[in-house]
Amino acid sequence: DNPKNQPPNVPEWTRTLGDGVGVRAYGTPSKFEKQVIRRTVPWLTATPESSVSFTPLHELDGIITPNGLCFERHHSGIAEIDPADYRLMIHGMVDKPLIFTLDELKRFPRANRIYFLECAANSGMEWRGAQLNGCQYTHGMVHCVQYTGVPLKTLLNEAGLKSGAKWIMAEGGDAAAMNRSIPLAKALDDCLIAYRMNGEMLRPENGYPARLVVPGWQGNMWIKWLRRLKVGDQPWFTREETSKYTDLMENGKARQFTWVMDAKSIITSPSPQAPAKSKGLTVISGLAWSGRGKVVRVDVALDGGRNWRTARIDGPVYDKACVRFYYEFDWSGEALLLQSRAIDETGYVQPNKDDLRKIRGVNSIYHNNGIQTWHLKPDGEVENVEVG
Amino acid sequence: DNPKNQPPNVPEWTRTLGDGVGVRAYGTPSKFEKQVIRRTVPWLTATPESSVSFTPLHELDGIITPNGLCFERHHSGIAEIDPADYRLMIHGMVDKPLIFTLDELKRFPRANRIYFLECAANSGMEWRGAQLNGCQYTHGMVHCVQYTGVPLKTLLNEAGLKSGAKWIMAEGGDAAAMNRSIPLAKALDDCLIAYRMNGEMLRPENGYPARLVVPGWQGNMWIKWLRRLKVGDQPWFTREETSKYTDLMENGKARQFTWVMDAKSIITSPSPQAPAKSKGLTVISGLAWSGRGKVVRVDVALDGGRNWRTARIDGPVYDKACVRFYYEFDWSGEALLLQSRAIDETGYVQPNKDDLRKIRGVNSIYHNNGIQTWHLKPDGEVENVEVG
Amino acid sequence: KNAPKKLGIGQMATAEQIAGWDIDVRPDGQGAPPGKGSVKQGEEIYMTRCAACHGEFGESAGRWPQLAQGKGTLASNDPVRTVGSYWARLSSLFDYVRRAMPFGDAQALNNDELYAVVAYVLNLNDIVDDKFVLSKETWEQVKMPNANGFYDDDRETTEKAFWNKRPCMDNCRGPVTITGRARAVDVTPEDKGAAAQ
Amino acid sequence: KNAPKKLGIGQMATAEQIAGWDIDVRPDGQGAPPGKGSVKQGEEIYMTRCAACHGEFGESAGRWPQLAQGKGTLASNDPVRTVGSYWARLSSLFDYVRRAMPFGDAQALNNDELYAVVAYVLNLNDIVDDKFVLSKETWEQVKMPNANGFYDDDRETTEKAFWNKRPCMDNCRGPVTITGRARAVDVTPEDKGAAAQ
Ligand code: HEC
Ligand code: HEC
Ligand SMILES: [Ca+2]
Ligand SMILES: [Ca+2]
Ligand SMILES: [Ca+2]
Ligand SMILES: [Ca+2]
Ligand SMILES: [Ca+2]
Ligand SMILES: [Ca+2]
Ligand SMILES: [Co+2]
Ligand SMILES: [Co+2]
Repeated sequence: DNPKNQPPNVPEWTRTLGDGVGVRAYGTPSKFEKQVIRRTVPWLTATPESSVSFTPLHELDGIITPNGLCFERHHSGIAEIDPADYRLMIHGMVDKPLIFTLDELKRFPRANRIYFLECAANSGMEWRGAQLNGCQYTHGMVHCVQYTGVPLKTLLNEAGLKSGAKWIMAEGGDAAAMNRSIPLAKALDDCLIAYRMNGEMLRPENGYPARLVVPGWQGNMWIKWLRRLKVGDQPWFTREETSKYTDLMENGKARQFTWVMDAKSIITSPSPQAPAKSKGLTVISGLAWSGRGKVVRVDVALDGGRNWRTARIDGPVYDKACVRFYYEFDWSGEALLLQSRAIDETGYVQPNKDDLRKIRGVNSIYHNNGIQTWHLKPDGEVENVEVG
Repeated sequence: DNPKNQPPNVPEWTRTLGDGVGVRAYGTPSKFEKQVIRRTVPWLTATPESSVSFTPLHELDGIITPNGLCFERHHSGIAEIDPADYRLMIHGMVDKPLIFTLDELKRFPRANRIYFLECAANSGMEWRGAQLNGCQYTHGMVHCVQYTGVPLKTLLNEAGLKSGAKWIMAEGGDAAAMNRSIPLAKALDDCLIAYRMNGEMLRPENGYPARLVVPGWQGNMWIKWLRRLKVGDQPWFTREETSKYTDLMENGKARQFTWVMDAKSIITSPSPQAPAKSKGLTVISGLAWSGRGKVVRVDVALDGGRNWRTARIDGPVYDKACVRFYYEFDWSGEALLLQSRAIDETGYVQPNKDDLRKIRGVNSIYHNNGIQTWHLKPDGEVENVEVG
Repeated sequence: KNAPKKLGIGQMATAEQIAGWDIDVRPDGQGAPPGKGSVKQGEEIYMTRCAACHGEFGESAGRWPQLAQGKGTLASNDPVRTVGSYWARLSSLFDYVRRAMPFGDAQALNNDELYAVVAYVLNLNDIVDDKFVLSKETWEQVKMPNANGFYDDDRETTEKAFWNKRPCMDNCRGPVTITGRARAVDVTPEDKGAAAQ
Repeated sequence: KNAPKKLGIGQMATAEQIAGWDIDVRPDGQGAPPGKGSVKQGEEIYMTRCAACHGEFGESAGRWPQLAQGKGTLASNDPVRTVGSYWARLSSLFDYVRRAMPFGDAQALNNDELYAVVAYVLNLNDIVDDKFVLSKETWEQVKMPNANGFYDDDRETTEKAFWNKRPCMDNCRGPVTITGRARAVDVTPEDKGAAAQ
């Protein structure tokens, strides 16, 4: 740091003019915040086009994820779609097959909803034990934004569903044309076709110009760059819901259609990438969410789960959206084992990893919502640890 | 457009790989959305360092303004503060004068709140009649984000207020060291010292690393780059609350301390910069807010105010935050005079401009919350008009 | 039906437009295009267009996905999920290759090439013999080894215990010991972030 | 007082640290630094450091703000709000110049220069005579012409009518005519945006 810019001195920035208005037509973060970026784990996949980049949860607070930091999970890279050529096709068991332009989607009555999106593979690497030393990597495949779009049921009504229709296949315009089957009941419930996130048009890496929103369900179903909805009477069993996104149990059999995301939480600070900087009053800050509805409570433990205290949820609480929780305590510098557990409106309590392993084994890759333990050391460093 | 990329053809982006993950470490909007930027009105001020750049409201929806598009209103340009040297000083009528580093501010219990910020001069140019042809210019000095920070009352308690304390002066670290007086009651009510907006650290042009949040009150009081809070027993009558931000009435006398922002609304689409693109079902989308609390209703007129219909508010409704409203109607192409009027929880009804002029004259610059009229023409073009 | 009024927005999709995009194939073969391809023809396509990544025998080259082998490993500590060991239906393979492979040159194969290369991948997994010719007609003959390997999500029964009305708050367990540490595994990318400075 | 417990975060500010930043001056002169400056000395500083923008007589150069004249215009159609015509207190002028002027070289003037240049701006507005020397001692002698020109926000009384329990919904007014059009004024920046393409 530079004492010349500290009291009693008049700092440089208080003496001379800064950039005028409009110099930054579309603003970017401060040059002092260069470290707040999405990061990848190169060894995780064969190629960046089919891979993941993680949201820096340890650098964020509140419940809204800035658009530029929403995690990426692509299968053939970003489809850079020209909105003038974008088309959405609805056909199959409908009275009248339709094609919509983006402008036509924007003519329908709109809805604004705040939802979390979590990839089912989030925390997948942690099944076998503490692997990655930072919540960006252990939990960074989750984000939460406000979507603006048209309810899927409105478009299905426009095409007219034939009796006997029971399933929808949604397909993306990327070079994997990624597709998933969605039960009609969910499609007619709260699914949206969103073209905005946090007010502006979707970002290319999040599905520009339109994506599916399937509140509370696996991120893989929220088809990006949505190009086609086919109505049918049986599931397609696409590669993404048979080879992938099926949960292999210890006995060699696999669960399929494990759509809903179980209640989950993570302490984002202190955490390995956000060490505790001083003793005394210390704020534990974290994020919680559930695919089954609202998070109603989050408990925090400082001793690896022997004793729990209820944390303070601060800010908005929405159905299938993230909530922010805090637990302030007076840290005297002793080593601690920090944990959080979310409880949702259905009464589901986030389990610890051993409870999950006893039922599912360690090969199911997906749906690891086990309690995360951070080992806070006297020097403030924090490490991802497994406890027994 | 390019039919080669439209059905039945397989578009280029559905055949070849796009950018991999991590290529965009901090994402930016699609290259097809280059027109969604802050814009300035060069003739409005002598120099960009003391000027305004407007939020493109016509290009946004929902209630959250993306950080990069929040309007700028500076007096000496952006203060580019090094967070390591940032200091906040609290002194004056306190038991113990204190200095906080940014890290120390982050150690206090936090709050997350969604608030609008409107510059009191918003729509100022429209007092004398329809001047600027676009809601970006007529209403673009308003934004709405989720703030994370420490309640001001918490810091004041830390310093200990002396009895007799009645006012706080807040001062910025910019090269105008812009300062305003704030009554203690408001300071102890819902004011925050925020260091985050929409989850990430404040942007330089919005006060990085910390700013004052004065919910529902003039944007000018939300001191950016906050460096000093002085506790006193009388107002300072700074230049910003005497030469500026005082409302000159017709009789030559001026109202002072006109802190609270009256209920206000604006139809953002259709609007001059977002013309109606087709007949038939047309969505009127708009934004409404009030400094006196929650917006409870927004009415829309298609005939310049002869007949009103209640619009649909969709999405979150928060104290002193923006709400999004919609009115869908079947446009047969006839010329219309679109208007919206907000009603807040105190029963205040947004007046039309003539009502305001009758009481205040046309010289008060600030607090123009008069009803805006857009003339929608048969070809879909929209113009800012004055009606009588 | 009292379905809400239609708003009349959007254009009718022509049969030709639909045909250009309607590439999905479902388990019973509905949607599979006309055409056919033998294992032998598939081998040639596979060697030129697939083997570089998936390995000559589907054993994976480098870190690209493995397509064959892995039978009998699903209950082991190191299950290998391949077309032969894990996939339950022929349609999932055909539908996927048709839309996504070769990686980076999607939808470049014609229908006959698709049938052939899919036949070859099946053959690599000993699901069809060397003489097999895949087409809509022979679709039903293909029996995937792990056809019965899946069951619908049963968490609401098998994990009923997680709906716990009164989760323990105090003295919930004995002493806690650390049994594993991420730093020991040391696979976290060098964090150019704050903590690393 | 049952004020919440103090958390003990933050360092005590030393008198020296406070003095370096404590530049505010309030109406009764509290906060004004030691020092003095005459109109004559102020003229010299003003001509070299201020006139380029505010005009030799405070009449404004180019589009920079006007500092003088405008007396008697506040109730006109074109009110000119300057230090002399509008500002109610000497402290607002002193406090502002001390923190913000010259524009782009803030807090560069020393205390004597501040007193002098402020005296000169007052003189430009005929508020003090040419011999005047401004200091803490002569502070009270300065009478601002528009000292009684302001009153506290009274919207809750004068605009009571806007709190209207039953706003009109139907047939609320006669025919509506357009009385002004932004395009006619034509001052909107060429919109490089969508509508302009
Ligand atoms: C340039 C490398 C490359 C080439 C060439 C390639 N693939 Fe792939 N293949 C991949 C990648 C990468 C994936 C995984 C994609 C993902 O997970 O999103 C994949 C996945 C697959 C899968 C699914 C594997 C699973 O377990 O889910 C099959 C089947 C497949 N490829 C078959 C083929 C066929 C057939 C060809 C030739 C026609 C081919 N591939 C050519 C890279 C390649
Ligand atoms: C480079 C141009 C420039 C110079 C030199 C300059 N000023 Fe200014 N002055 C400005 C601008 C621009 C503003 C308006 C700032 C704002 O509104 O944020 C201003 C505002 C003022 C105001 C407030 C006017 C009002 O009505 O609110 C006063 C008083 C003032 N200047 C005095 C001075 C004095 C005294 C000096 C020399 C010591 C000086 N100025 C030098 C550009 C200049
Ligand atoms: Ca996904
Ligand atoms: Ca780290
Ligand atoms: Ca302002
Ligand atoms: Ca325009
Ligand atoms: Ca190609
Ligand atoms: Ca200088
Ligand atoms: Co996923
Ligand atoms: Co303002």
